[in-house]
Amino acid sequence: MNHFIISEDEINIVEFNKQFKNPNAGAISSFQGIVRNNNLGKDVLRLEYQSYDRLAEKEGGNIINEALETFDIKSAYCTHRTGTLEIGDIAVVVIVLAGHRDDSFKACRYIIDEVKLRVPIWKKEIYQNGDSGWLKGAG
Amino acid sequence: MNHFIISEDEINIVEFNKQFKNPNAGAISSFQGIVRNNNLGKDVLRLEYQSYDRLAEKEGGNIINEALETFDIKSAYCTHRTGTLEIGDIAVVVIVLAGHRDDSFKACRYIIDEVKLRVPIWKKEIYQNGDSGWLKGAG
Amino acid sequence: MELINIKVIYFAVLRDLAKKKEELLSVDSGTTPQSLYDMLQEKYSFPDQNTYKVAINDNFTEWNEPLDQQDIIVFMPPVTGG
Amino acid sequence: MELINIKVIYFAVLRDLAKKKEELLSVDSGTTPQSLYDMLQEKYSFPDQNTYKVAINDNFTEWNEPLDQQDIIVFMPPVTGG
Repeated sequence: MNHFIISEDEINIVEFNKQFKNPNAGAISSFQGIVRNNNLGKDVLRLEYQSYDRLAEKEGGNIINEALETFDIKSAYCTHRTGTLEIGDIAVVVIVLAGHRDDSFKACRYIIDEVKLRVPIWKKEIYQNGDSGWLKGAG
Repeated sequence: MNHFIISEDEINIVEFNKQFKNPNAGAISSFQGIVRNNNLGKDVLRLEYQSYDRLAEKEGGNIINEALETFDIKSAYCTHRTGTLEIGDIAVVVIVLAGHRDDSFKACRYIIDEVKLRVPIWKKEIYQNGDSGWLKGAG
Repeated sequence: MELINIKVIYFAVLRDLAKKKEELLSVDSGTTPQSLYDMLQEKYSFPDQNTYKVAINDNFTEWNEPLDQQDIIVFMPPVTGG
Repeated sequence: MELINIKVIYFAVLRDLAKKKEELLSVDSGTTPQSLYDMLQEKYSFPDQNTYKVAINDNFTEWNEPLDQQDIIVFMPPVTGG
């Protein structure tokens, strides 16, 4: 099982959670990135995500493996949506199982930070006023 | 609505998540504390939590309010179980909604750390070998 | 000396040692949580309370706070929730 | 000079400007991602690529790496996922 997945399908946080059970895990940290109705002062209608799927899953998998090597965790998973997303939709979810909370928090934060920096996914915002544009990114 | 709740009922993470929707929130951080099958080298069969309910909900509410004052977040919630819990059961869940991820992570961590330090709840471990005992705590 | 009626509620190890959830007591009006604990420690072999906290009527309080009529007292071992 | 056949896949702003998802090109065998991008920039009015990354055959690579026959090239604007 690849622990980093690009998917066009809606992320069902319930089903996503159910997959991950481990009787050794005392701590589960998770993060959800949600489509907001505003960004940089503009009213957002919806988003469109494009992904370079093959390299995205490879680089995402690298990030998961780095987290497993760096932190004392049992397992980690990340799924990122592509396609058209509406306000309130989950764009990305990270879940980390660990024995204790400190490493679960640190690994979860590491994964989402690195995903946003390194994984080739791009976001276009479609605004209420009809405009749209690809975000510029940190570069 | 009190945002810190003591409950004898099983925590349904799905229903818990559903309650919290906010079109301004782009980031949701959550933490679940799960009953592990081991602690300090002993095989744990189940746990029993006791709570001084009234003071626990008051102090838990203080912690939520501190998080709301300290971090740039939209809302925060915490529920803690009491009674008998089996391996894999959720003992405590924290969920924080924020505009951006940095404050959602920091507030989530703050809440679980303070709950574990300050809220009058006590945990008894019942071991596979028939022994049991109240944990000593950090004090 | 005047007597006051108070209630003590027990949790965790204290409940196990006292073998009850709570009890009503009549104590001297000058009683503090500290002197009350000392008395109960002797009665039930409670542990030392160096690391304990105490509440009166659902508020954290000091160990030398004088108790009043009808007060509800709770002694709290270090918490272990989460 | 020998010609090689390559494929370029476009994403995000580059896809919008090129008005296509991908295309097959025949280029000189000495072509690098840099010289290819310069050519495409002129053709499609692409932005400067100072902050861009480039991949050949699904691996991040350098801008001066010579291209080979059948290579698949992807130019990547700064990523904005999450």
